Amino acid sequence: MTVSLSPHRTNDAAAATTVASAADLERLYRVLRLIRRAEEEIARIYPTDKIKSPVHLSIGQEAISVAVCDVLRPEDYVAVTYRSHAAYIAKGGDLRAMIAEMYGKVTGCTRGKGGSMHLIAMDHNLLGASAVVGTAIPMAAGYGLAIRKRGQDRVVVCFMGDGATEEGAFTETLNFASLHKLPVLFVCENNGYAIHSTLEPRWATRQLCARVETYGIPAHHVADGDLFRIRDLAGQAIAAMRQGGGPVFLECMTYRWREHVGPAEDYNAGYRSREELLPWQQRDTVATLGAMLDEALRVQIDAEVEARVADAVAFAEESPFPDDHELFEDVFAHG
Amino acid sequence: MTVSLSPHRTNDAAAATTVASAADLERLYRVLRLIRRAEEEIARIYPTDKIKSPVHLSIGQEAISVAVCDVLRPEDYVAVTYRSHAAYIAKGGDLRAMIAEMYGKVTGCTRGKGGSMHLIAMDHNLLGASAVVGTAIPMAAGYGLAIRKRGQDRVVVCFMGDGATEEGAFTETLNFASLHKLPVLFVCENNGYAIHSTLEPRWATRQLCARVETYGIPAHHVADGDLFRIRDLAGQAIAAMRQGGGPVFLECMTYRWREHVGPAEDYNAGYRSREELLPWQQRDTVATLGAMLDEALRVQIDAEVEARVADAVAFAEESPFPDDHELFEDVFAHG
Amino acid sequence: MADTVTEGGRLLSYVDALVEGAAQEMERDPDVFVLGLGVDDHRAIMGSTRGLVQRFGRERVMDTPLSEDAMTGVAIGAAMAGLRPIHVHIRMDFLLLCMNQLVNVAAKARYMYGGTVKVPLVVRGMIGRSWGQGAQHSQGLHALFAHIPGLKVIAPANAHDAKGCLIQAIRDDNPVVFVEHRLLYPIEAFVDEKPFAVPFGQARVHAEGSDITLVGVSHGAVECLRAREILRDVGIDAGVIDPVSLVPLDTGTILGAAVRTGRLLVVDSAWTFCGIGAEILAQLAERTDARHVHARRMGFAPTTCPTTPVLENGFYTNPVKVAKAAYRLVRPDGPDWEPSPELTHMAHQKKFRGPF
Amino acid sequence: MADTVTEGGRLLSYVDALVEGAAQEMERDPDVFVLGLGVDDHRAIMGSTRGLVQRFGRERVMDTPLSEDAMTGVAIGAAMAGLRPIHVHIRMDFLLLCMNQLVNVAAKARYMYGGTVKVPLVVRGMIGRSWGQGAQHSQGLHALFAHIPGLKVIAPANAHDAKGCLIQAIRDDNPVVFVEHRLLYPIEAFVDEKPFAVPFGQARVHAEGSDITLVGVSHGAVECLRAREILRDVGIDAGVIDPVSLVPLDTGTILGAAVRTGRLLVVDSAWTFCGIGAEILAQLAERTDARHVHARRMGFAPTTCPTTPVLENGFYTNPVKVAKAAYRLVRPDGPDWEPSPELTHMAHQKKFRGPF
Ligand SMILES: Cc1ncc(C[n+]2csc(CCOP(=O)(O)OP(=O)(O)O)c2C)c(N)n1
Ligand SMILES: Cc1ncc(C[n+]2csc(CCOP(=O)(O)OP(=O)(O)O)c2C)c(N)n1
Ligand SMILES: [Mg+2]
Ligand SMILES: [Mg+2]
Repeated sequence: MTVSLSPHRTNDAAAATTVASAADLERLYRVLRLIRRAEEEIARIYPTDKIKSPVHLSIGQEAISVAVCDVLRPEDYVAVTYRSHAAYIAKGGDLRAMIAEMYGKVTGCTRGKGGSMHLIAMDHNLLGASAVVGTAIPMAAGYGLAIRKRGQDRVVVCFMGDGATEEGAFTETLNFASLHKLPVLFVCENNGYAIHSTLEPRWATRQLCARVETYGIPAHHVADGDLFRIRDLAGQAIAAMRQGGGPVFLECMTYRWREHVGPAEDYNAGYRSREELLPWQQRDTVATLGAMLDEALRVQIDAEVEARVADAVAFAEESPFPDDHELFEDVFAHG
Repeated sequence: MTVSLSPHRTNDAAAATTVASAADLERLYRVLRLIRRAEEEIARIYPTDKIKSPVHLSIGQEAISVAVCDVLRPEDYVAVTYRSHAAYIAKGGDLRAMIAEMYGKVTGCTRGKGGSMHLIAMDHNLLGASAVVGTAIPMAAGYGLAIRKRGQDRVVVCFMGDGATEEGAFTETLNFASLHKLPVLFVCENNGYAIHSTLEPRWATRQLCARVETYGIPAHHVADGDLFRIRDLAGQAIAAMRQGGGPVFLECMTYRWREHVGPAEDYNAGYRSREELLPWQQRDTVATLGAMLDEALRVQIDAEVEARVADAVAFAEESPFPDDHELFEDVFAHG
Repeated sequence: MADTVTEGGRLLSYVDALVEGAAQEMERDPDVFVLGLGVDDHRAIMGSTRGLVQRFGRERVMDTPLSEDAMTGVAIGAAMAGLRPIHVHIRMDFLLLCMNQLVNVAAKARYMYGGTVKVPLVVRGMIGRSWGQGAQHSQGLHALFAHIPGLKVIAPANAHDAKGCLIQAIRDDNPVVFVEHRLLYPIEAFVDEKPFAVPFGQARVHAEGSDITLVGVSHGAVECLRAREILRDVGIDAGVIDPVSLVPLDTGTILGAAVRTGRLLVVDSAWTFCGIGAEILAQLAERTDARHVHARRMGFAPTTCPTTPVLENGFYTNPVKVAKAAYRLVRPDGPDWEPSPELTHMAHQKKFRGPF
Repeated sequence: MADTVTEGGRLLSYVDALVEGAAQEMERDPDVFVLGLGVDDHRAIMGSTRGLVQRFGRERVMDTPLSEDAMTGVAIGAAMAGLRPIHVHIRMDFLLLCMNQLVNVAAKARYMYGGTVKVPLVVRGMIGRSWGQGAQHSQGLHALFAHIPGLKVIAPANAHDAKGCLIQAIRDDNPVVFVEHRLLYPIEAFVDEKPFAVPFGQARVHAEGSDITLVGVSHGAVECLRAREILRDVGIDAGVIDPVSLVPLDTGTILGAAVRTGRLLVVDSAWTFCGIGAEILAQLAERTDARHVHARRMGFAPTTCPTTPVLENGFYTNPVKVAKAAYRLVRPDGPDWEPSPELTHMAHQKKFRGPF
């Protein structure tokens, strides 16, 4: 089966033909659906105040994480932001540990100490999320440096928002990563907003890819959120890195459907209109891929996903809170 | 009189013809010579330990400061680095106060508190020098913002080294300055070294101008240190800024003849060879402009310069050190 | 030493007092302007810049890129050029990106340039607490700034001081780090409608007490006031002092009270190691007339801040913890005392809900 | 509490001890590497990385761009990935560019990620002094780091400890801020040729004394040792303790000695407000058995650092100032005493010449 999600081409001249097998489709949809439903469930639970910490939902942006993580090996690293549910799940992070973490339970992926903003799954090399914008970018390069020093053929993916590219650490890191040919795929999820600020008061120009290229880093702009296109670009970039190639940059346009932080929509807040959402909602990757599947298969996957989400929520509900002594554990590593 | 110092053109396609009048030549040479001789005198004095603080000589790099400051008005601002003797003098800073400052005397431009690394001359809007690389870049933009907010037609020149462009504050500032069309002329004095490090271990590529242009900032590369070319480019940029134009960037290649810090040459240190110096020394702007002058006039200027330098040194020698109570003055402003 | 906050005005919340102070100064002085990420959006930095962009326009209420380092430098340059910027950070934790500019430039400029420039800059930073702010959105970092000569550090704990100190900070010709606390935002106090300045360097004596002196920094002041009430139940009369200004610090008032009551408990909204409490106790230790004073510090637990509420409770001080520590200082050999746990959380804290 | 530095070895300078410690660890463990601007040049960070690039190559002795913020992040990432980076800064002042990564990430990672990562990172920062370093090349900023849980802060003051602490820092699984002082670089001590680790959290008792306890941090330790000699002239017997490790801090040894001698003088190579001296005196004030102790702090004058030598002299402590302060603590009513001003500067300090 040959699939091209979107008819219009991106900026890149030589775009490869996108081929997805039935197995690809099934696998991709399963992850997409799991992320979407897990986040919708978080949003549903949130008003009960069982989750007493900030959550940044990726609803609408899932395709990017899923596309990129689909071409990774388990030993590859992924660095994320506080908006990390999608990448956490796509990289194989344990859903139970994620929901339990939001509940503040000791079974959470950080034992209740980090919440949604600091997810981590070192068993899948999903690196810890930071709530300070931009901090993970050089950290990702540091992992890249370690890979090179050890002569491994792993890669690092570094997700970031459009806002993060305004931090000095971004360009400092680009320069260093290119200089040392580090195997880092930088992926900017450009949803057009930093909290409620559009690009207007933040970006002098939109020439992000051109800028990145001046560091000697190939850069690709994907305008429409096309999962297969992103997956192709990521796959090519990563294959080259495994052969010793240096960093590559992807700017993937996307749209955040919910409020910046929290469970709700906020099209009444005045800073953006629902019209802006509509084209993105129409080409919603989750629905689109679902529609490509055999109906029975889709229903089956959906049911499995529901069960997994329900299981994770039940696990979180039933898990205990940490004991008081945990407050003083792990300030320092011992050994 | 029509003068073109250098036969070969720079990267820029449409370079204007360079015209310098006799008066221009005389004025420019006077400043160049004063800087050169003042610094040579500092180097001569240094081994006596009368100057007990680090000095970063600009010998060999003077033309850039002189060219740019020549097109400025007194009310325009100039932001500098710790390597600021040239710009300080070119912007009109008091030579006595500069030498006295190096001597640690209370008559110094910072009353003996800043030394060579923190020169300032607010009576000429020569902004205070910082010894932390890159810090003055956003400060310059802040002055630019104040100019815009007040509707003035002043401009700010911001000198920086090649190393400074590696700091995140540089790109952060470019973005902000372009976004708000601030009247700032950024001038990178690219001498190829940060202390003893070449560009090799520091720059992924040499595409600095191309990078700056992705912020919507016109950028020009001047490869040969041609004073008139720099003066033209600066003049054009500044004229546009006075009409509301935004920032412009100049990358001026140059060469530091002496050691990074201190009075000596260091071609025996191993990190660079004297061969590298030779082409720069051959087209030395001070000598070249001197040779263009009527011999008698040059001799007269040279004598005047010697007198001024001798006067400044004598002033520094004779000036008193600050009183002890000065230690506690000016930690805070009162009022 | 300043009077307690009872005179005139009408009830106003801390957050509205911040808005009013800024607005009145912007009205008075066209050189005052506000910058920071999101200062002009509908959330208005949790309300603390509410309405400013509507009144003064985007030129004077400027949204910025996420470039804290350079934006601090820009603000410093603008201040040196004669403007009076108020740089706003929705969390104090982000000031860690501004340290180079604040410490290496703003704090030192006047001195190292021999008195030829001034830097009239206000940097507002909010301490986050509650709703799982976690490791990176909860820090009280005022001690880092207080350590550096050339910076003033102010931490108002009530609406009156929030307005008066903000006005004073704006008028001050020096860089002022202005420490806010988001749990204080909804709390009301009587605030004069007219512009007024609260002078720096004067601690506010909220209550005299004969048995112990409680010194509360930022939200700590509110906890001390509640602790004072709790302590009354066991017949302990606690005085409460809010330093308000940490640099300059009104040691005279604070240590004078400690010497009189013979006991001193400092409650900070920050870690204690090398903190403001350490400074106060060290100054106490250096005094020859204070040998009789029993002293203690409280603050954040010496750990990173966790998100889960059960551990957060252990991380933070609260009125009951403060009261118990004070009780123990006053009655080292007294029987154990357990105030009602219901007193632990204050109304404004219980009301607080996310999502941020 | 550790022994004094007299056992075995041969005389080695502080700077050579730093080189030896790093080289031996790099030999032992291929994961150890050095990065920083100029670590591989002929000046070799004032000699402290001398020869490393020749021995271990550019892969393990990496020059870097001037990008302190990102390079810190890179080092943190590399450390999390299992390497053991030593990030070198020729001046501690530049660490202000690294605060976000060090405080928001390195210090917190292990905790906020529930113990699933570690950050075995060493950050070397040198305090500049003499030859007009001025405002931005002279700061001792260890208190800023000591304030933050999750960072270890070490400040060795002799060659033995320089080597042993650097080795310990490299082997430590946590981020360690390693504070050096350039005036200490040429000073020699007996240092074992074999690799050895100086455990953290143990103060070094250089000399017992019956009249007063002098505690010197970094270069302050050397000043205290000289002050001890000067004080002998007036019959005062001063003990000298070097905390070596500021976090963890060996309060037991320090305060125990203070309680025994009844007088405590802390001499820091930094500002005192909210500094290490404040912490030590605060812990003293909190002890119930220390009421008899007379205590004082010294350190940088509460100003920005000036460049001219006449004002620099006022800015810094020196052995004579320390001795005089100690004398006054021991003999509050004694006659004025003026040690020979020649004792003010130490040989290593007088010898120091620029240009940097
Ligand atoms: C250094 C820093 N500055 C400011 C903030 C406050 N903040 C939290 S999220 C956010 C928006 C970042 O936008 P972007 O990088 O585009 O990511 P998005 O939220 O759109 O996914 C901001 C400014 C922060 N967390 N860290
Ligand atoms: C932030 C910072 N990092 C490192 C240093 C140490 N340092 C002093 S001068 C210098 C070289 C800067 O090179 P460049 O900007 O090219 O200026 P140049 O000296 O060549 O004029 C360095 C790295 C510093 N002063 N500040
Ligand atoms: Mg965004
Ligand atoms: Mg250079």
